[in-house]
Amino acid sequence: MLAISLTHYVVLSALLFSIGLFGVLTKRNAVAVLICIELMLNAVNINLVAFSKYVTPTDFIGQIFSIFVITVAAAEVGVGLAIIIAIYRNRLSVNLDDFDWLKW
Amino acid sequence: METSIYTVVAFYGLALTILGAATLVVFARNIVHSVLFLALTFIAMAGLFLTLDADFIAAVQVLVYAGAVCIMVVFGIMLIQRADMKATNLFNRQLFTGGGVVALVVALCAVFAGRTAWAEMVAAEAVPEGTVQFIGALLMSKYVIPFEVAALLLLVALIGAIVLARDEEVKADAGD
Amino acid sequence: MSDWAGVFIFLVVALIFGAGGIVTSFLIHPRRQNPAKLEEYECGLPTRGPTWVQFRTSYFLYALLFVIFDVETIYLYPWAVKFQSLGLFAFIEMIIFIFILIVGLWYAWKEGALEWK
Amino acid sequence: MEVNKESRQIEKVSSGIWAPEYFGPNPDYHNLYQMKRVISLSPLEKILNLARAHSIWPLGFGLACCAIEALMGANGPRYDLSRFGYEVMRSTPRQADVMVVAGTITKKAAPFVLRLWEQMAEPKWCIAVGSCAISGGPFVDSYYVVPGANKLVPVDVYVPGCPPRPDAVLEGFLMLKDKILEKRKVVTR
Amino acid sequence: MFGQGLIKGLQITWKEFWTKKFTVQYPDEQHPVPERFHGRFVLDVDKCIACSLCANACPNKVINLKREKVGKKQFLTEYVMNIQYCMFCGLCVEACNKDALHFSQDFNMNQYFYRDIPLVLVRREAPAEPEEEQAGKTGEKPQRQAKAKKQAEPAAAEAAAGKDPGKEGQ
Amino acid sequence: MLRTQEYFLNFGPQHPSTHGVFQIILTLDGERIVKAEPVCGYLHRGIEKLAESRTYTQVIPYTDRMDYLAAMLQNLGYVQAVEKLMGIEVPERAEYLRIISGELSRLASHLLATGVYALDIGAFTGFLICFRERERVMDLLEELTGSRMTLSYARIGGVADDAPEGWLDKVKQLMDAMPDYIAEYNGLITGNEIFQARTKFVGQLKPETAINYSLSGPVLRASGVNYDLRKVRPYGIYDRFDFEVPLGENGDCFDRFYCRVREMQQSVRIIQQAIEQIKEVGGPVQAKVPKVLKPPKGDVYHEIESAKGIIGYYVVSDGSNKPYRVHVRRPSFINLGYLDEMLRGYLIADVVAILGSIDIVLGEVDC
Amino acid sequence: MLENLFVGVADWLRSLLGGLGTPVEINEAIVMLVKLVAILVFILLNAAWLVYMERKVAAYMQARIGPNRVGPKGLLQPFADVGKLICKEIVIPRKADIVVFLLAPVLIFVPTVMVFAVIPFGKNMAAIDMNIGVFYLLAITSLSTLFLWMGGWASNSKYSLIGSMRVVAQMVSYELPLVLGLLGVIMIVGSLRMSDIIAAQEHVWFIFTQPIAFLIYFTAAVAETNRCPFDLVEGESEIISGPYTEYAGMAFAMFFMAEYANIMVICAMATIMFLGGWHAPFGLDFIPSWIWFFLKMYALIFIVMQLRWTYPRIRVDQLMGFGWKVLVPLALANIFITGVGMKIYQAIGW
Ligand code: SF4
Ligand code: SF4
Ligand code: SF4
Repeated sequence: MLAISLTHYVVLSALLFSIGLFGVLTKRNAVAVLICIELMLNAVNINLVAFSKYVTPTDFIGQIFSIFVITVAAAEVGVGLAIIIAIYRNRLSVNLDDFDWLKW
Repeated sequence: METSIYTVVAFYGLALTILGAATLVVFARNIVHSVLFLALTFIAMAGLFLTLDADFIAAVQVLVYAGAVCIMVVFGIMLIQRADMKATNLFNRQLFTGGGVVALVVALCAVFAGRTAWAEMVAAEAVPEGTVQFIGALLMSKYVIPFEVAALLLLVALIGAIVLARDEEVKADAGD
Repeated sequence: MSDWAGVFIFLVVALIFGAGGIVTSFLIHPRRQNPAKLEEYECGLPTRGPTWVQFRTSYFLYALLFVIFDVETIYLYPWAVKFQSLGLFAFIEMIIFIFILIVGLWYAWKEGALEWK
Repeated sequence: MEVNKESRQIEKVSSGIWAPEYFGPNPDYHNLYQMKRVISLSPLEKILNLARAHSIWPLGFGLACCAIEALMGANGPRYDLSRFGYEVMRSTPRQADVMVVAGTITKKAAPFVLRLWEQMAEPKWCIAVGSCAISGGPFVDSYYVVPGANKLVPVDVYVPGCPPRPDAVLEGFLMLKDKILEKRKVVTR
Repeated sequence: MFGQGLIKGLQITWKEFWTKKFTVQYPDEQHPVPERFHGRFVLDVDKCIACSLCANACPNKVINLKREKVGKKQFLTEYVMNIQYCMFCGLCVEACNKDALHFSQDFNMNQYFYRDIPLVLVRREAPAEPEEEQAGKTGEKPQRQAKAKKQAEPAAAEAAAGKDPGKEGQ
Repeated sequence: MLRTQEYFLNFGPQHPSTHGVFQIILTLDGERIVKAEPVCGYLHRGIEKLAESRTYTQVIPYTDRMDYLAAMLQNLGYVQAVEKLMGIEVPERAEYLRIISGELSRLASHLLATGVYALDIGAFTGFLICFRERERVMDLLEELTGSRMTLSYARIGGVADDAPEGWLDKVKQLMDAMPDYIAEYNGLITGNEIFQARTKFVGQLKPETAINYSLSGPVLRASGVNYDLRKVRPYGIYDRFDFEVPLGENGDCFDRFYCRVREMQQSVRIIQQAIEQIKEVGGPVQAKVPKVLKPPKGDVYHEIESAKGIIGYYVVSDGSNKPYRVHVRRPSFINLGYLDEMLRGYLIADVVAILGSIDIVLGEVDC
Repeated sequence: MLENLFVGVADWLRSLLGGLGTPVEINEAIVMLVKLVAILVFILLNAAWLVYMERKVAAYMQARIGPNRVGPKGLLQPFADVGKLICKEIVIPRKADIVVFLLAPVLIFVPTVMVFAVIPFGKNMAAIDMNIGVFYLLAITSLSTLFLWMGGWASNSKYSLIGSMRVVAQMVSYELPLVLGLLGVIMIVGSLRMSDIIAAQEHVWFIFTQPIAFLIYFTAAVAETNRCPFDLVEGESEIISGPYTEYAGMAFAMFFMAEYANIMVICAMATIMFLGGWHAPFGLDFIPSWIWFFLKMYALIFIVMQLRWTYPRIRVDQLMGFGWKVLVPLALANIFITGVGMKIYQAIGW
């Protein structure tokens, strides 16, 4: 199967998403978790753009949404890192295992 | 839709780069290496967007992700780094649990993907040249509300992040 | 499409050039190692304390502002490209958009995030 | 291994042990140490030497009075070392080719002078400018002065004077150039 | 107004760009060395009476001179200046009563080797033959000393008193 | 609560802008200085000790090597101290020659300080332009004394040699041209807004602090304290000249720098007057002094205004031909005293600016 | 003849390859490769020449002569330097992060070379005339920040670390005014394609319609390339050599050349965006377009150099303050004014 179709992109996106998810679930460093969330968001972007090309090539819905996703991702990283820094300041650690404030 | 051999090669090459780099992001033991692999992932992703005829998005990907987000993450790391960077990005105890969940997700994806009739969805047209113009026009007309909301989101994120990250300085000033 | 193939060729050749330069040099340069040479340079004395230290938050705040405004530019460019054919309304929308971000800048300014600490 | 010898020297200097026998007679270095490389380029070496000889970047490093004359003065508008392409003063030893020891090396300064020398990337040369750098000069009988740079590093060219005129320093650089171009001639004189 | 200084600076550098350059291109041309310059030492061997005033005046014991008594007079056999210790202060030249020691305008004393640095102004053997002395000098008493020493070649003295070739290595 | 990590940074000894081998161990937070610990002694050559084994005359060349930028002023201080001890009268002409060469030395030193300060701030051209004029001053000094930097020109009881033929005219020529050059520096360096932004209100020094820390020279006067030994307690024949003492207002880096520039103008004025006056003065340049100097038992302290500040020589004689002890109050060293407090809270870039504005000479600091 | 020299060569090559019967794509790739090699050689030669020019300009402004001994007028000086640097040892500090340490100099040249792909050196003389040319350029150049940071961080030396933090803070702060400054031009042209932008300047150069934008762009661009008065990154008298402190030999040369290539990029970019690209002024059309392009570019490069050799270095907090408190608001204001002006012009004009 030589031709590249939508499926290829979807599969790629799914795999990337899983890698990101795996990272989110298993990483100990909070920054690493943020990075992995970025990976997941990127996987979404692949899907959006791919669907945009294959399904609605002239509408650009997917592309515009991917721009919004990028926006959100940027904001997320910013706030996320700020939170990590704030926590780090109190706890002197970025180890998620140590963040047990919500556990009582 | 006919795709040339070059596109195929490009796709597989980029896909492998993306997946490989992403895996390394997760498995690198040094968080700085993670970030650098992340940048590689982003750049390869930009290449992937090019195969999807989304040149503007590709450039945005490089500009925002590789050029800006990575740098911010780098700064985040610099703020919390320690003398020995070798083992800064370790796994936690839920390694296997996480693996299980991921396997589940993959399985689910496979199931749903198998059920979907992809071929029917595909439209026959090609993506027009000059995506920027279209995106610009659409943003200003159809997607005005999300557009303004994006601005608000950015504003809120900015303020929030400043408040969160800054409080140290306030305290330090008060302490003086 | 071919545009990007060209860019790809550029990328590859640039990489080869960079790597080639370093590798060639690596192969032909004379070498002589001694303990002091492998240590880091710090005005001729051994360094004190760890090198990879934490840096202040102010650096991060600049990066944050940059990211936010960088994202803004990805909205501004499509708009600028279409500016002439869009009506006054689009212009006002964009002014609102920019204004919201200027509020952010003003806030950062007021909060002292623009001060180098 | 020669490496060990070097390291011992560093240890000795940096641990502040200044046994009198450490300073023996001022040595002349006839045979510069061997340098290893992965690929040898002996036929090309002549051309490379040509390049090296015309691009000697000094280490921006001054110890005392002589530095003003040897580095600043020679770089200044009148003498203008840059005509030969030698004005690119690098402050980091990694990028420098020649260490211009200009001034008195005291015992406190010796470890870092040696360390800087060691940190310079091969190939490297050394010019000792001024009486102090050659032999301790006016302060040779002082309790705190190392009598000569060649106790620490192999010196290629000596430029006597206190301080030498910048012309003499230029001459020193030109002599170094000749030495690089025709090493054998100089060594087997 | 803000920016005036910036523009002024640009004007000055622009002007400097076109003005005549200050450089004296050293190996081809040379900035004149003044009369009094403290350069390489020159010893007028004939005038020197080996009184070692210069050596005593020197703060750093740069001057090593060896002399031998030949007849009543001191004969200078060796006059070596370890200029690696010299500070070119000129005290020695000032101290010399006989005006024998001078500075020359030659500033180039560079050497490739440490052992070449000392300036050998004189190195010769003392004339030992009293007869010869007598022949040269009129109305002297015959010397009793009979030190069997070979006569030094005056050529050696001349070579030593003159200049060593400046750049040996080249 | 403050959690950013502090770290140490060796600033020097081999650093392009420590003006020699001087080390400051900075404790930094980001780029801000928390603590600065000056470490000197990298150029300690034991001059004071060496002086004990030299005769009185032989000490002169060693004083050159302390503040090698203004060597004549160092000579002068030592020589005048010994003269005071022995009660030697110096011939008129020698006094004038001392003043001229001394002020030329001061000019050379200030030119270097100006240029190097520009270099520290990052303006390379200013540095070399200043060096051009310094080269001209050096030429004059070389013609007079035979050396460019380490002059050893002063002798106990006079100076080494009379001025050569036509030398005074050359000096006059240069001095007449000097104001134009200084205007050029002002255009290139002083007037530059970036330069002012870098230096104004940086490293401020209050007059009281400056006095308390016993600072002297341009560093003191930049804080607005009018204390110049040449005016306050004229030594030699300084009372015959008409000059002003430039003062600063804020005591910041800019004032310290600009004080030096204006001091150059005053030096030029002094030299011009001296040249006018020396024409009428003939006679020897060396007093009759015994061949072997044996000052009477006793001690003497004499201080003069050198380029960096007040340099004082304390000479103890035990009656032999060698000084029993020579101690020097080195202005560079004492001016460094306030460095730590001055640096605190500033950025790395300001370290360079502040250190440069103090204008230290390591030969003098470490002696 | 001269005018179309390079275009002609490319066409000739294309027709030559067409005769071989290889697929079109391959032919195109080969043509691209040839263009690329030409550009690479051009970059390297020019970087070398710029180093020489810099030293000469510096010397001339400092009342001295500058390199004139190696080769005629010292023209071979940069080649001697490069020759020496190639065979100079590359020291890898023990505690450095070796892979990153070596990767940085390799990568630093990549964005610079890639950017040259879209720069039109003359009429029809861009290797690739891309639809989103300007945006592509901005995106690619933003990468070099990361690479410089890599170099500084991996060295594990404090001076490098401070330098690399400064790199990032500075380049990040000035990228924004740069991007925003160009926006005014984009608004007028309505396209991101380089050739469109140049075509729009047929009659009036944008430096006359957008003077503020030009100033903002030029200032920010000088800061982006870490040139004086914004050369804090290398701030010789403060932090030794900044991120390059531990780099020796060829690795250093890479950074060095990339810096000069970057100067070329920003000056070429300013030429394209504001000085009418390859358009000849005053109807002096008989001189080939690419010569005009280079003339303008070199005039700008000269200004950049003169700035460097005139001004002191700005301090890091002033740098940040200037970028964020002056340039960014100014750039935003410029966008606003341009927009209002154009709307008014549209309303009354046609
Ligand atoms: S040789 Fe003379 S001028 Fe040079 S450093 Fe030593 S004392 Fe100073
Ligand atoms: S110049 Fe001074 S140091 Fe040199 S030999 Fe003469 S007296 Fe001694
Ligand atoms: S040079 Fe003069 S002082 Fe020295 S020994 Fe000869 S005559 Fe005596």
